[in-house]
Amino acid sequence: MRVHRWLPHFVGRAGRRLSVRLLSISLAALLLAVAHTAVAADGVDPAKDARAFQDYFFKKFPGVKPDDFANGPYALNEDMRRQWEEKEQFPPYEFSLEAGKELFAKPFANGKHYADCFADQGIGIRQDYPQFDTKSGKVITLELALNRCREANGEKAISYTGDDMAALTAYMAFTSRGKPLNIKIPDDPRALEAYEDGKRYFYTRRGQLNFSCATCHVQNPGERLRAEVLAPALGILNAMPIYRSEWGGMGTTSRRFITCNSQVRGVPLEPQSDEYRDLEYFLSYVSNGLPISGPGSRP
Amino acid sequence: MTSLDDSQPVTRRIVLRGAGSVALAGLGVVVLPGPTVFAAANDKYPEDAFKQKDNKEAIRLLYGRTAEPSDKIKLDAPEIAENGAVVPISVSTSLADVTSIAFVVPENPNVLAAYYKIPQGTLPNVANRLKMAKTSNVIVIVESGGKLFSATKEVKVTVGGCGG
Amino acid sequence: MSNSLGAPVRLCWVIVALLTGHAAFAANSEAGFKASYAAADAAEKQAGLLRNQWLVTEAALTEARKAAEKNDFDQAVAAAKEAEALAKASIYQATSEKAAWKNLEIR
Amino acid sequence: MASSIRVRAIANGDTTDVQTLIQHPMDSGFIKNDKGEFIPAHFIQELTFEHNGRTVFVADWGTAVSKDPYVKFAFKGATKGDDLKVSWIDNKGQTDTATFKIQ
Repeated sequence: MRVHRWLPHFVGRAGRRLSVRLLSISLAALLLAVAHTAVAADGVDPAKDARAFQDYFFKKFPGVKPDDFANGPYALNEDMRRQWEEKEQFPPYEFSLEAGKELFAKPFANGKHYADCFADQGIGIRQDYPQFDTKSGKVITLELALNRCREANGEKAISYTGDDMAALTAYMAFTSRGKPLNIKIPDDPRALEAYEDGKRYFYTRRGQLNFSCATCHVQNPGERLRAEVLAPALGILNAMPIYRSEWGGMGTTSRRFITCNSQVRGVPLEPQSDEYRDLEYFLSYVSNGLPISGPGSRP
Repeated sequence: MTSLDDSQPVTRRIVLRGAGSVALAGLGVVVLPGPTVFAAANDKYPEDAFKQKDNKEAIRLLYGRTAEPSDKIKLDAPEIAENGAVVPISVSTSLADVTSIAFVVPENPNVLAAYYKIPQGTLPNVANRLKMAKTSNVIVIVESGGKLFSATKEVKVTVGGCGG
Repeated sequence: MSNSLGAPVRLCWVIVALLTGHAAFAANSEAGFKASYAAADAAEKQAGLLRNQWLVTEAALTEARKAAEKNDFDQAVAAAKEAEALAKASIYQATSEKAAWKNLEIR
Repeated sequence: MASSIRVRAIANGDTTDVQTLIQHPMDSGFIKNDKGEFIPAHFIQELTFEHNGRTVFVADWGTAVSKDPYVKFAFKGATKGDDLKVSWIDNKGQTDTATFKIQ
């Protein structure tokens, strides 16, 4: 009954096998937790977290070069890597990238440009996002910054999950390729809190399937869930935005988070809600040092 | 294209394809005239072959004969497609005088996926990306010196391309 | 330990009781549907405050409304009860995860 | 409107490698939209490459070629700076043509 209620009925044979395994893992984790009851609320140490996070993946996949984690599942599976390399010869995000370049250069009605809203005219700066804004006390993602820029110049915000946002971020990522992710947590208790909230969101189980982000992307990267080879959490945002064959098109970080939530049968939050922004902040911070590889293509 | 026609033996395929167009015209199907480059009668788009549900019938309509397996064809396709919507498949061959290459996916709703005409001076190597509805063999047909050869490889598809 | 593992199992027995119990009763009325739906809706709103609603709960609520529109109150009540049970499970999940998330953390 | 055709044609000695990506939905006619209606088939049927007025490659495609189709081939006889003309026609009679310099 418990299995029936909490687990997918129609994830397919392979999926169910994984789910059952995940269930036993979660039960084991639960037992372990209870054995250690009353875990002290230890102090937040992002730098230590990031080291531990990266070490976990480096040890789990000793054959994978650190920078290669920015290539997601392709770093872990040879057959998929060959399909990807073939696709990269003329990648499917090519059209979006060109559209993004045009959109980025197109002036607003007031004559100003996106470039006027960003450091270095917006070129080669993707690795600095998300940022913590000490004025508002909130995390500012690149997608949010783009819409804030539009609104500051009298333009309507565009959809966080739409093609234009994907194209703009694709172009900005492309101009930043190879630059190591460089997320900063300023000396502000609210920044630490945002980081910690993002971390909690990442590890919290949700949805009817009772999966957390970590269930798939920390405990089981490289495993197949249905046909998909799960991407490692380390470096997962470095490739954003992505062209997904499954979507037959481009998707932003917002779209990816929403899809993840619905895949575990949770009701997704609003794009760029505080939770998603904090999640992006945490997940980016722990991948600091890995190169921007976006735009990416994924199954 | 005319140089190709002069230099290659007239195969039954040309006759058959001509007949196919007549049949289509008879049914009131409008065959688009297209740009002048498609003018030669035997270069018409093989519409009937592309509508076939059965791979043998599609090959028969396209070529009017059957193919025999050849180890001189290298068919490169993934063991497991990362997504059936985009399956990279390529072929190269050491066979001589190649005039066409066709890709057939028997489990797709329409079995003929692509048909490439290879004029003289063009290498018999093609790479493309195909949709696969489900796990299926991929058959490549190479027309060489007026004869047909084939190679086959199975590609497992767990997320279907819902197409083809 | 028995506490942590027992809760979801107990919850499932509640669901069983609700579902089978309902089948044994006579036809449901519109008033019965309204009461069941209100309870389910309240639980789902609470899950919303915890930022942890489930898609299946939403689907069951929709199913309940649709059945009620067709005056199929048996079906409507059954769907509403299921929605309530699912919403409660999601509340349980969100509540227990407030501490349990730490167990998955890489440190 | 930007062209729907992207080409990378690179001469390596006597052989020119050609890669093409075309922006096209390649709807198979077997997929339903959100309303449950079949999206009508809409796909490129013929794609032609010409070098100095000579056809060097013709692709006849059915519904099973992926969205935003890609094809790669190679031919002999061209040199750097030559033109390569690419044109396609789809099942609705829509066409596009573009000319590229071989690099």
